[in-house]
Amino acid sequence: MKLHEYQSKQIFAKYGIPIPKGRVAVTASEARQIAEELGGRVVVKSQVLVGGRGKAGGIQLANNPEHAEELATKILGMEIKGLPVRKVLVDEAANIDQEIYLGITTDRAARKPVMMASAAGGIEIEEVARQTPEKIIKVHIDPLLGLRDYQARNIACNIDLSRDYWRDFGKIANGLWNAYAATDATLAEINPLVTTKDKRLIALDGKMLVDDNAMFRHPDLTEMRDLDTETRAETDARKYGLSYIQLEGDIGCMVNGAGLAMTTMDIVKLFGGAPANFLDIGGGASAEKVAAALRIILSDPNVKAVLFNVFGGITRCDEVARGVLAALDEVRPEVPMVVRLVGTNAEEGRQLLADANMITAETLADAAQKAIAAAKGEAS
Amino acid sequence: MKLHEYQSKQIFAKYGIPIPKGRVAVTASEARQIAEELGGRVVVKSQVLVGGRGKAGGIQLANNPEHAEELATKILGMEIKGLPVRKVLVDEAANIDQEIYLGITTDRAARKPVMMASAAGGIEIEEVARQTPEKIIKVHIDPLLGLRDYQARNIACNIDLSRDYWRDFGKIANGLWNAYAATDATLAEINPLVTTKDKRLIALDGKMLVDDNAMFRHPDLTEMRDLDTETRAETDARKYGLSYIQLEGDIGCMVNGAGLAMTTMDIVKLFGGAPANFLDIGGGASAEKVAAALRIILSDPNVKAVLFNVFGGITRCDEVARGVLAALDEVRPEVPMVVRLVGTNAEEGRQLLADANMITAETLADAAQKAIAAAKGEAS
Amino acid sequence: MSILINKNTRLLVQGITGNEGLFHTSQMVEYGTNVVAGVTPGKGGEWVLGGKIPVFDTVSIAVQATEANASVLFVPARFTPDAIFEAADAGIPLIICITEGVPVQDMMRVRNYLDQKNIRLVGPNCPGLLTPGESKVGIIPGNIAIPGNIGVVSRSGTLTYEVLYALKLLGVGASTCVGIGGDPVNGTNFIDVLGMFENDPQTDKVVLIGEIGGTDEEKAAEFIETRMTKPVIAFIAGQTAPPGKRMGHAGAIIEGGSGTAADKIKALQAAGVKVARHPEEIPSLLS
Amino acid sequence: MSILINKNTRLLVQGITGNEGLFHTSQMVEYGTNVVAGVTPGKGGEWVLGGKIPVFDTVSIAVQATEANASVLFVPARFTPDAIFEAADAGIPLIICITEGVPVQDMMRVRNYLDQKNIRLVGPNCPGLLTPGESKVGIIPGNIAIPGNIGVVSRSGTLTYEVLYALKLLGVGASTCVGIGGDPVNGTNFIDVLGMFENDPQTDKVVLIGEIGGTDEEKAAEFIETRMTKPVIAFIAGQTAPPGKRMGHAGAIIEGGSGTAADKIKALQAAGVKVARHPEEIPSLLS
Repeated sequence: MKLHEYQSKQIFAKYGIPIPKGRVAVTASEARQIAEELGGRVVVKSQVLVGGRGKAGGIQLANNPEHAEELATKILGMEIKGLPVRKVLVDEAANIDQEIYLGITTDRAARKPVMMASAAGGIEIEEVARQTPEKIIKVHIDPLLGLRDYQARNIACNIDLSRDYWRDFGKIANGLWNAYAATDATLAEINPLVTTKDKRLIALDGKMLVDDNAMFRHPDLTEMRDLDTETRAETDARKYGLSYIQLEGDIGCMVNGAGLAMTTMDIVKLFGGAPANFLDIGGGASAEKVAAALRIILSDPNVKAVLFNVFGGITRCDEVARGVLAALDEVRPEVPMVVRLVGTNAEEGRQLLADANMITAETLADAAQKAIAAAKGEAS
Repeated sequence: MKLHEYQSKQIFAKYGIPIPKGRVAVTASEARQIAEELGGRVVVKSQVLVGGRGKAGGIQLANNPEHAEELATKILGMEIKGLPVRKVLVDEAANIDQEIYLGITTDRAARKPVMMASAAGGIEIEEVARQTPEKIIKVHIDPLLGLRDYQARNIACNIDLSRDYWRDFGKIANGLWNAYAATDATLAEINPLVTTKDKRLIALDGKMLVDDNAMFRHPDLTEMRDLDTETRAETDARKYGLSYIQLEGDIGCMVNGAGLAMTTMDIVKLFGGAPANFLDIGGGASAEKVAAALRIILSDPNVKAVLFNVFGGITRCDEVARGVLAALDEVRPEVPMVVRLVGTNAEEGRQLLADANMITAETLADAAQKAIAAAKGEAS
Repeated sequence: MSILINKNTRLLVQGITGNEGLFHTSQMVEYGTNVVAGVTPGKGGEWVLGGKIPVFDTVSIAVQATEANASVLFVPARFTPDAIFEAADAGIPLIICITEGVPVQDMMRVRNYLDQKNIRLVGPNCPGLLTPGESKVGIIPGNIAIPGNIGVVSRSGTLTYEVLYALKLLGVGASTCVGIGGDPVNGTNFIDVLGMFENDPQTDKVVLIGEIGGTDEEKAAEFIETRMTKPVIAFIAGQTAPPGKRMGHAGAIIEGGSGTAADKIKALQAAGVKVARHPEEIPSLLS
Repeated sequence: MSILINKNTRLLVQGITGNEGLFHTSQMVEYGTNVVAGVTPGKGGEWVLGGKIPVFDTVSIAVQATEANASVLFVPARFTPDAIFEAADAGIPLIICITEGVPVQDMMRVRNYLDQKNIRLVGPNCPGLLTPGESKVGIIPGNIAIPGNIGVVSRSGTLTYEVLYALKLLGVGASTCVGIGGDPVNGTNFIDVLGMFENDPQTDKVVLIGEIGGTDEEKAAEFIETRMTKPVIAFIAGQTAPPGKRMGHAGAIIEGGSGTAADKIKALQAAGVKVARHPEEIPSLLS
């Protein structure tokens, strides 16, 4: 789950990381009021869960409260990469000296958290990583010991941070580690962490991703989820524990297992079709879950045929078939359906679907080709 | 540092361990008032930092507030193993079913914390450990992972605790681990942990030892130190970072290093003398520290001679000599002194003491024999 | 011969009394796996599957009573780390974790601990192991594979079944099939299993099934090139996945522009591995 | 020959700019120890001892610059665990910790971590190492020992000096003297050092200096009986210590009635070890 900048910075502040004074506004007049409270120049920042806000004009500097209101009006009317801006963060403007990057994420290969830092912080950090990877300092953290003071010192040293800042940098690095560990984050990033003309270190921008699998121990984070940025179908999918991503094609896919779901999409493409979505019904899918999945697929008007591909392991084919029948009863789809059931209780499953007027297939290749033909309106 | 029962139980409660309702009283009328508030039968328990309170009559059951006042009067007038009782804990009485022992301490050999438990809890637990060690369950705790739920379950299983209590026992075991870890304890012990007739688990008595070396991160625990139970000399010694234990003999010993201090005592005894104390001036002793040490030794009226034995490593002999001279200036002792200085800057140290009319010795055996002779009033 | 499990495997099932645990235990027993015990805290003393398998409160007691030498986990994700520690502490050298949804920070701690103890974990979020005709540990349907000389290793679940089934339809069998799971941090990776297959006399060729995300396939390619003599055939899922989109598996996130299917296929082909365009093409590449 | 340190030891001093660090560094340099660098965070770029020894901000940079292969710590107790982790992480295989007063729970975590990395820690709360005539690491006064064939290992500090001095007065020299420190949890114990002395060609006999508390001496007795061919002479301090009283060393607490001097002496004598009544008696037992 992605957190907004303002949410991430609130968490940082809780762990002792200095952030600019500021608050979130949902209207332009609120933005003006916040700017008045803060005094001086402020930054008006769109809060959307996507990168490149600055380039899109979603982050702007205001000289006074009137200006802040004007900018907020503009920004609250924007869409950035398809996402409507519903909130702006109004922060006091900092007098920036140097921009540093500081982040923690999971290094899969090392199976450890890794803290990364660079003196070349700011919006071009990914470019820095590509072109001059030696400018990114990486320090692995023992997951049982946590970040140690000497590691923060090593980083401060290696990014040539002035000694005056070492103590504060150590506290910030330690705070970031604590924020990462305490929230089950998969990413916790300050970019930029700035030094100011008056010799302070401040986390100007922040980003956190938290582990969906760990939500059971973070009810406070669950409440932070921004439903506004999800499509109705995605929200429905999450409710039923389904993974759903809408794509551009016309063949709706319902598959159990992410790997097989991707393979099903790949093979549809390989034989000349276009998948309308990725949908993994997961393990142990109940009838209710399968019905929901079918409704979600059919909510996409582009879908011209549906391909069910289920290989029964945890999920038993009879359960899947019952789910399909229940969904058919309810949804009464008008597009053709191609079904392939293999594995545990497959025969029971096939028997249940036998009378439901569905196109069946034995192999995966066969199923893909039949679905493509069906989408084109060709008889199978 | 030892904590009182009531202090240990307050810490336990902070970590979710159920303790009886109750409070500390310093007067008998307070004890009566607490008993009135609690209602029903109460236990009046002397709070002294020594074992065997029960056998000494320092723990008694009161049937009503009047009785509690009467018992408190008696107990507050007691001395237990030489320690005056200045506080009593008045706890509601429990309806005990079973008495369990549960404790955590450091297993030096394994270099890990060890949780120990026994179904045969109560005052005879050390007897149980000696006679039927198989009745004590021991589980080592990984210092980086902490106590795991399965380990608490293994313990509950192995002490044949009824399944009804497993969940609560798990919470208590986990709370005890957290209390131990969070306070830098070297011992955290619940004895007895009782099951009651109404099916609850309660920590009836508790004991904690915390690591003196870790006090820098526990200002709250430092405040818990009970100065009443220390002699004046012991308090002074602690203030100057000295280890001092008063004994029965007549030869005051001032030595640097615990091992050498014990050896000095041993050799005094070996040659027929009796050491008056153990005193380790520690490493890097300043003049001020040595002067304090000398004052402390001379505050014991039994001391008839003082043996200084310093082998200079961290502690430089000239520093020690300066400390001795400063102390002599101030204290002007009337008992003879035998001095042996060897090691770093020994010559400078000896030169400083040369004019101070002190008996000197080359070997340890020689020093001990001269000190014994001096204590007997024999000329050296 | 085979790797990891065989007829001598004495299996313990942690979480045996849950729905999934019970269902798959019955499937494993039916297949012929020697399931010697189950563990569910608080249910020690019961028997499941018509009195055939005893249930214990703790792994420690179960191991003492039955000499189990492998454990498979069907416990809820939030209790999984503890269940793994419990099995490791009771001296079980092979732990197979089927459970999905274990937090990644938990897994980092678990893996760090197990590495110290030299204990092999397969999974989490994996379908388990199948040595056809001998032993099935986990949830791979037993009837989709036959004994043979092909080693199969996969990051995916149901996709693996596709491959085993496609092989079976052509009369080709497997020595052992290992589902290593698709989570970002897991117990066993491709090169661990490739090394075992290289040393297994029964295995003549290996099928590797990868997917987008991470760099495990790239590392496998390097291992195959420098350390393996046996031929390897591969398939990589996710060629049509849009970059940066999350595909349900944490392991399927494309990280910083690397780890795409194209990258992986290129690395494998450079190491001399034949890469199938779709799973049903694999059998033809094996001959 | 010798154990742990010799002429090739390239020593780093952590906490070199503090009073104790500077004083003892000058003593070590004077003795001939090859002190190649110091570390004090925030003081990198300075030089100490009249410009002879460079100071670095981190151990990592110091090791890169000077190829130090051992580190001695004179850092305050609260920073000691971090300093040990830093040295270990920078790849230093031998760490000698002089600092006293390190909390025991910190040391359990440190020791647990170092054991995973196979790094040798001596101490904390120890006087360090002395290989007479070659290298001195720590605070043992250099002038109290001469080179020879006696290995000395001790839990105590100043008591060790007594023994070295008593040997020197009789013209008897030491191969290496190892002060392991008296803390309840430390890096190196008696049997580690006894094993090294057994394998060291220069060492012909060993002197072991123990004290009350713990069971390290009892374990040493068992090791001597079963694994050692060289004669061992011992002394145990604390024969007159009242039971249960704390004697300044955490290591000197008598635990649950065991660990008394009498117990230890008995165990050692049963293993064929001659036990001296006082330190100055040791030389006579060596001949």
